[in-house]
Amino acid sequence: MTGPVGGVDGGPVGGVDGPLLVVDGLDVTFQVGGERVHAVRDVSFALDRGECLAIVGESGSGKSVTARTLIGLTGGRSTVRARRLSFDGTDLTALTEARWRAVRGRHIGLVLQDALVSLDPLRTVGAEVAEPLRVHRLAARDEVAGRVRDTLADVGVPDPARRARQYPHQLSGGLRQRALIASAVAAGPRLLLADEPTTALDVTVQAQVLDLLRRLRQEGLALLLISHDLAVVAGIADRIAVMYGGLIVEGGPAEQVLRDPRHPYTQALLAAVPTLHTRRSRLAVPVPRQPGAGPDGCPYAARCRLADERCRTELPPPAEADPGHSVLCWHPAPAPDPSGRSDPFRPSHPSHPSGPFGSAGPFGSAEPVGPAVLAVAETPPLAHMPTGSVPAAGMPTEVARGEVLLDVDGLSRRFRGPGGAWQHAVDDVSFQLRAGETLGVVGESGSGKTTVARIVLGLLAPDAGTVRFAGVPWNGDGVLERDRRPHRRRIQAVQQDPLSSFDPRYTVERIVGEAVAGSRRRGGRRARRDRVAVLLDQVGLGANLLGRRPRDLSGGQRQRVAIARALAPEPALLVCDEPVSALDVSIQAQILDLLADLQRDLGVAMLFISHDLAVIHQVGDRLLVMRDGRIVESGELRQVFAQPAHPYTRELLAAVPRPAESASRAMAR
Amino acid sequence: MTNIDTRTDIDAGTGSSPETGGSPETGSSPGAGIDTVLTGGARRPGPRGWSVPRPGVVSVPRPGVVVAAAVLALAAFVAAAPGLLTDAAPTDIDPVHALAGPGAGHWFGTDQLGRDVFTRVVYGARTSLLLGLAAIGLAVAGGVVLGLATALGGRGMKRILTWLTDVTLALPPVLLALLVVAVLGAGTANTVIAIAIALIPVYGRLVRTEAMLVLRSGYVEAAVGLGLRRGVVVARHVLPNALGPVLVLATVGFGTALMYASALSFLGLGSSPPSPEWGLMLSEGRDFLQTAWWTGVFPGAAITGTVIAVTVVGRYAQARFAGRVDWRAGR
Amino acid sequence: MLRAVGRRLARAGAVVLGAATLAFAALQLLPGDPVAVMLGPATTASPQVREQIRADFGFDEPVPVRYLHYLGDLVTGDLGRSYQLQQPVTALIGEQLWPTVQLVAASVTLAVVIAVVSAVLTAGRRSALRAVVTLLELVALSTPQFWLGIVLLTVFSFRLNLFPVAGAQDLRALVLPAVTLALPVAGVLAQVLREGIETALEQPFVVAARARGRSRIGVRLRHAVRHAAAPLLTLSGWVTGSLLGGAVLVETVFGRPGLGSLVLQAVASRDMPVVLGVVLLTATVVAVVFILVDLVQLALDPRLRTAAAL
Amino acid sequence: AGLLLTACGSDDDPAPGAAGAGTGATEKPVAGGSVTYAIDTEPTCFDIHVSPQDITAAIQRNVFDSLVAEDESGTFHPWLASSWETSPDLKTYTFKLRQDVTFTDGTRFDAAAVKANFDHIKAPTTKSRYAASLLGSYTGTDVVDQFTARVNFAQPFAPFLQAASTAYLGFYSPKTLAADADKLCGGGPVAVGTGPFTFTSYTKGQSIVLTKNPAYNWAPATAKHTGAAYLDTLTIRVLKENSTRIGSLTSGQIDVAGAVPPANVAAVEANGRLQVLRRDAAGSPYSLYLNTTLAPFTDERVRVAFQRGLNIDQDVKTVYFGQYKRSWSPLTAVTPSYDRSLENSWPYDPAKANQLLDEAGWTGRDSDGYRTRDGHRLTVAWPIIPATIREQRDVLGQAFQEDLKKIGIELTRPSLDAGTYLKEAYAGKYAVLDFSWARFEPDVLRLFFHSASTLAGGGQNAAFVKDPEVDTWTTTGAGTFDEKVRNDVYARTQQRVVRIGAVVPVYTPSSILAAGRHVHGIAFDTNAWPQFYDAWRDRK
Ligand SMILES: Nc1ncnc2c1ncn2[C@@H]1O[C@H](COP(=O)(O)OP(=O)(O)OP(=O)(O)O)[C@@H](O)[C@H]1O
Ligand SMILES: Nc1ncnc2c1ncn2[C@@H]1O[C@H](COP(=O)(O)OP(=O)(O)OP(=O)(O)O)[C@@H](O)[C@H]1O
Ligand SMILES: [Mg+2]
Ligand SMILES: [Mg+2]
Ligand code: NI
Repeated sequence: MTGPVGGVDGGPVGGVDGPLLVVDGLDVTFQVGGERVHAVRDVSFALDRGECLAIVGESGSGKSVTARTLIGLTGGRSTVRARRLSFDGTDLTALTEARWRAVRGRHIGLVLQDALVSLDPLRTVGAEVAEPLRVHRLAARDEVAGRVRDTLADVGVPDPARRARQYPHQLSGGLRQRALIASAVAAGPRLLLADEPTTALDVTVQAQVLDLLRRLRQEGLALLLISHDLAVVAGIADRIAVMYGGLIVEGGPAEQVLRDPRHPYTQALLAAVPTLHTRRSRLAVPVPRQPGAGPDGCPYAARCRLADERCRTELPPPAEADPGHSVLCWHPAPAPDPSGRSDPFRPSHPSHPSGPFGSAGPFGSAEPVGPAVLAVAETPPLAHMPTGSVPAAGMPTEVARGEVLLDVDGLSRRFRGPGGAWQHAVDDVSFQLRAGETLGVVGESGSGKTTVARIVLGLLAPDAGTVRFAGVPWNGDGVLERDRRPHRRRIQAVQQDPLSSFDPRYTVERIVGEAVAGSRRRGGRRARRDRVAVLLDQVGLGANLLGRRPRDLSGGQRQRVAIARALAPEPALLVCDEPVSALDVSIQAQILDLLADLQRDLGVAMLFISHDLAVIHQVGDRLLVMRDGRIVESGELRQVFAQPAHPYTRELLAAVPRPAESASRAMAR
Repeated sequence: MTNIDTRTDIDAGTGSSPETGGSPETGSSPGAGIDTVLTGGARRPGPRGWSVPRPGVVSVPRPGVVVAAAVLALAAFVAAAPGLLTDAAPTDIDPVHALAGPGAGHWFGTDQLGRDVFTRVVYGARTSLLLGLAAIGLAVAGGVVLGLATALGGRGMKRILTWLTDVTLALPPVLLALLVVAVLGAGTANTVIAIAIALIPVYGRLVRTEAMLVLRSGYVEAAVGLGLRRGVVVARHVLPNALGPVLVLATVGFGTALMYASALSFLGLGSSPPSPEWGLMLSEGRDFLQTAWWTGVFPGAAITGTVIAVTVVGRYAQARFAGRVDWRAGR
Repeated sequence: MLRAVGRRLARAGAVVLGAATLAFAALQLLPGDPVAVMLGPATTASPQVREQIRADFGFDEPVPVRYLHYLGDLVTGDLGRSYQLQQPVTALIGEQLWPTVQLVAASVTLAVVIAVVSAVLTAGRRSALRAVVTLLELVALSTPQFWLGIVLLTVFSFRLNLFPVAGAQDLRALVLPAVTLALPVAGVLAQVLREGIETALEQPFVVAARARGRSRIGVRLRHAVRHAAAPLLTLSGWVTGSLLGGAVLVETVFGRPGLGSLVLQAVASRDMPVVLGVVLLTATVVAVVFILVDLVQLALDPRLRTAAAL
Repeated sequence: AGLLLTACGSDDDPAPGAAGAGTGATEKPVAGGSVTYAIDTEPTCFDIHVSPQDITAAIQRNVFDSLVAEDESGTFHPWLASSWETSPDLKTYTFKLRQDVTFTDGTRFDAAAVKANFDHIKAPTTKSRYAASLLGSYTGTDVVDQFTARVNFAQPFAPFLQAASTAYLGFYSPKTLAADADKLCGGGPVAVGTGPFTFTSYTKGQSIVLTKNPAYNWAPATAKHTGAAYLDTLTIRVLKENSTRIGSLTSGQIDVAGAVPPANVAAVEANGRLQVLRRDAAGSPYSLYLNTTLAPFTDERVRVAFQRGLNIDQDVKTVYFGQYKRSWSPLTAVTPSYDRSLENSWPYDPAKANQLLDEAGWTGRDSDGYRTRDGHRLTVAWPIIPATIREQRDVLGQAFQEDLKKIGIELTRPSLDAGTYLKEAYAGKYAVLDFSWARFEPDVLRLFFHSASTLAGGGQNAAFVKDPEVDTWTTTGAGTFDEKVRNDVYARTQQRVVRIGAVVPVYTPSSILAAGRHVHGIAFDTNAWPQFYDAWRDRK
């Protein structure tokens, strides 16, 4: 067919030489109120047919904007500038709205970041998948249904005919994501822009979607994959571009970037990923706040341990570390030493000076820790992992175990689900937790983890079963809140979303102070204030935050405040419900480190809930695996990881993405 | 849709899908949407990833907000110190100069008894604003009691109060106010009571929704986890946080109250003369629209201007507030 | 589905019963001797006549008995007799219903048309036009309705003689009252609709649709408008209420017959059975509107269907 | 009668009784066509035997005839009765009826019909709120023969002829009374009378349509012509809003507007296409009644000070744009036995008022400028029922408040609902009450000032006057036809109640009508109600 875009339609496939997509010097700014937001700065990359380029970087680094610019939907009050922006030989910058429309969906597909809301809830899945076919008139009216079914089947949606008639909300997250991908590829585009296609999904589902993308790529689809998670892209990307502050700070072949990160940010990012191999080792490299960079400086300067004056005022020129591996840094790490091991910090930079916490604080150690990923590059695959992995220096392997602190027996709790039927959220759950011990709980969404936590916290009464805490009845069996109240302070919680757990009107001081107030250390306002300051210090926050309100804190700071509050009453048990899943990897790493430190120092027991095995692996002593409200497996953490007994556990383990694996695979090539 | 009324109606128990940005309320009870009307609907931020900072979320451009705030400030000033703007008394009659047109001596002209319309509008600000404030204050106070009782009460109490709210919400406020006036009789005090009663269920519902949200929030759980008593939790966290959005909405409701008051005055059931009250003046002036337009036009402009200003400022405040309250819903 | 309807009907029934009780309670709260009130200050009725009236209206029965009588009568559709007009309330309401229905129907249509046109034309554009339209909407909903009516009347009827002043003779006489009643409602609807469209246009699925090649207009028509309809629907109850309430004012200004003038006259002469009848009718109408809105919403939004099976 | 009245005319109208339109006197009336007449109040009940409303009687006057007709001078003329006799004790009235009168349903009008109607009025089940009181101590009607009816009373009852001339004592067809008595309040075709028009239809809130009774041939001598009415139809529209009513008239959408607000009279007069018709109401003018039993009005000096401290002349002129006349007596000037000597006998005199108050001991002043005595402020309360305000009496009240402030009296106006008002005001809890009462008959003085005519008992003695002489005078007046005696006792009564400060007559309500110049022959009857029997319109 002859379309409006020369070179895109009509021409023989691959008839145009050169890469499918060329982005050169892309610059996007937004006008927000009176301010200009420079979202994307001088970004350049190219993508070949059938190739997969992954863009990684933390929240707000400009990944999505880049993707949307490539499909002409930058949106808002944006200004897009580029030296070159071409797709299959067509200059995208010159396209009119009408010609853009012919490209969208037909030649370039976009899978939006938020899969769960990217399908129109009022239209059937089939209608959405059919939309590109209808808009581009690619199928006759009576063929559409068939094509939709085929496409859905292609992306691995079982029973496609029925699914097509359903509405998005009737589909599970994974199916919805597939349907969204189906709608993006239905018209047979040659480039797919996939913006965080797996973020909201359970690990097992995530693995399936990644498989799907891998397959599509094998079928010749070029893929621009966006993620904030290196582990996700590791197994699929040919090349990786790391974005920070709108810039591509490092880019190159996947295995090279993963193995030999040259940019400090990439290094930090890699170091922060908890994997199944980093147990009890320090994840994050603590970096004191530094003065931010000027508008022309390196945006990472504020967080960079290597930053100097030049970094703050001047943007480094693009440099090739290796052929095809570019890095944007005044202080790039050198090429890896021939042994294949690397410690990028030691040779080229002096060790970091003491942070503001002093050497006594949990982060005081200036001892640099090599990125764990690199260290485990040669570690044998998981199944063969020896029972004792090498702990980082100074970390106790074991915490002394004490009495049974928490005794949970036969808990059940039902809720009325949609449709009015009663569903078991928790079904006959029993376990014990000893003083000073960390019990990890994993399971996918809806498996009842939070419900267990709420029952343990005494916020929800079980339908059956009992909870005993330190030997006294705590919940179930007609225990009243009145009886519980005096002991409440001994069990504290750290929630997934710290912001929502703070009264928005309270300052940090009042938030933590409220927890202090009733404690035995009753005293004057001053005493309380001092105690709050000590607590903040304990979690690595300065007293300068006392007067702040939660909204004015960063995510990591908020979680620390939450932890400080939970520690204030000196609890014997800390219940952490997904305390890190809302955080960026690097911050997540800091919090995990902090929790590990605290537990070591204070000997507090923890019930640690996560859907992320890698995270649990990082902190847990023992492990419960939950599914559909039941405990399907439990045991010593290492035992379970080494020899998962239940098929579901095995499935979970197999689905965990491993950046190191792909790196090693790439090397083996 | 506004933040408030799209939240799942708790008692209806029919959860809307959590992942949607603007899923409609289900099992809506009578009165759903009244909040929207009061607020005019400030925008909720989109779901994660698209919540772009947009300062101009109000449907009124910023200069409008400034002008509106200035108008309000003026009205408040005038109400506080009418004597500064005019020497005359609002009830001084001067039959010789009755119905004189606007001019140097009388900026807004004079009315049927020769009273200076400007002076009356100025003094009317106090009566009208106080009337509006009293009505909305009563409505909010009643709403807080009703809403908190509904949110905190036991199952039976909850049922009964919800039902009562439903019943009153099923009656149009004007009709409800008329009914109250029919029982109590007309007059300024009764106007206030009538308007308050007509609005109490609206605010009651609002407070209930807010209180339920706060009750389910992480920080109330945290407070409970600290072993605080229920009363302490309610006083420290639930009430202050539930009140915020309600107070913001009350600004807009203030305008509504003024309008209802003038409607009652028009129907001859409002405040009693000779107190200068805008609605009353407007309604007295309507017979002179053809012969002495100034007797009605100026009080009318005062009402419209104040209500617009209050609405604009209230909505702006609400939009500013929206960001604050949004995450309290736990999203 | 049937269960959903049943539940809603039960809830509406409870609301109507509540309104009836409320109304009855209001009747009992009236200060003064009901017979004296009924006769008014300007009468020379003799004591026998007063006794007769007392007996006729059952004022001498104890309150609980009267309440039961009242409920019993309600069940049979008997709303009692007007004190002043000495006619069955049902008959009075019956004959006043039609003009109000006409007026309200015309206003709803007008309001929706104005709102849709204004919202669709100005949604999502930060233009001068949008600012002006928004301001006009604000003025419409911030001006006392009776005043709006009188001004429209003066301009279009007295001055320009375009429309007949008053009454309900023909369709032309309906124009000005309907406009007066519709304008404030249209203002609110337009703002909510615009809000809805703008919110919907910001939703990811809209971007997703555009990424599939849909045009701007296509996205508005195929996706945004349906979403914007939902918040509009939740307003239906308010719209019904405010139109019925506004009818009181508009009918007075334009000298139209209808429930509004009926209830106003009844309030002024404290003809409580009539007031109660209208109150009850309104509550019923609003309750029914809510059922309908709920059901329409169910039909419109598949997400609610699963939930509604509750 | 009473509060809900709409009343009438002005003395500078040269053609009393039949205020012919414009140059109409010289033109020859044409039959046919229709006229639309807008009124401001909708009758709550159309049953003349039940309703006390003026508007009901004013409308129904066109549909129902009376036994006798009264002219401007108070002389009675035959109407449905061709002649009558009164027994010397004034307890029995014997009427000879016309024999050619039929109701519009074909029933003949006869003595039985008279009896049926009067009995119906008196029956408690009718729940008459006014007509029954017009029948006084009625004991029954004897049907002497088919066309002779004898009406009997227990007490001497001089005002009966006047009562019999009002529409309230008009006649329904006996058939109607037998079949549809309970439907009469609703108006419409069930209301069958003998009048020049038939009640064709009634749409509540909108219009009342009357059509010509072609068989009508028994007009009284007070009418301008005989035979059927000229107009084919008379449509009466209810337009409550003043501006709407006047606007409709000026824009030509209606032909006649009633209750023209004084503010609009000048504009209507200036309009070449329009004419203004007016007539002062008879009976008791709009007056304030001062509660003689409640402090501080127990002191006559305070009452009189109140009376003299009101600048009534100016206030009435301002509020009513000179359209309503101020009153000097508790009877209006057009009412028989009006005492002209009262005019200008108690002018505005703040000096005198101040002096009286000083004498009464109210010598102190408080910070607001009001007088005090023993630390108590001189304050009087005048309740207001907002829903029943009309003719801008609230505005007039505001002017009064200002007047009294000048002499140091505080006049408060508590807002009451009707129930409380009736309960408390009637129990004498308020100092000032206000009423007007339209009736072409000085007997209203008995209603207002006889000690037995208590508010609670259906009377109107709002000043709580207990004066044996007043009682005697008013009883005497009601018991005689002797004009001299009547004039004498009524003049004494008027002077007495004004002198003791029981009443402050304020203004004479006036029925002001505006009509297009194409409408002619609209007449006012003695109650100041416009009559359309003689009305006609130019044909194009
Ligand atoms: N329409 C817009 N108007 C104004 N600013 C915008 C707009 N879209 C994005 N931005 C800004 O551009 C920057 C980059 O945003 P982008 O969405 O590309 O980040 P991201 O890397 O995708 O982050 P995430 O991982 O959270 O999705 C952010 O600072 C964001 O606030
Ligand atoms: N208050 C509630 N009302 C109704 N159903 C509930 C309620 N709380 C939990 N559920 C249901 O119980 C089941 C278990 O929920 P729970 O929150 O414990 O899961 P989870 O493992 O914490 O999941 P996630 O990883 O998504 O947080 C889910 O199906 C959930 O829908
Ligand atoms: Mg993004
Ligand atoms: Mg959970
Ligand atoms: Ni009267």
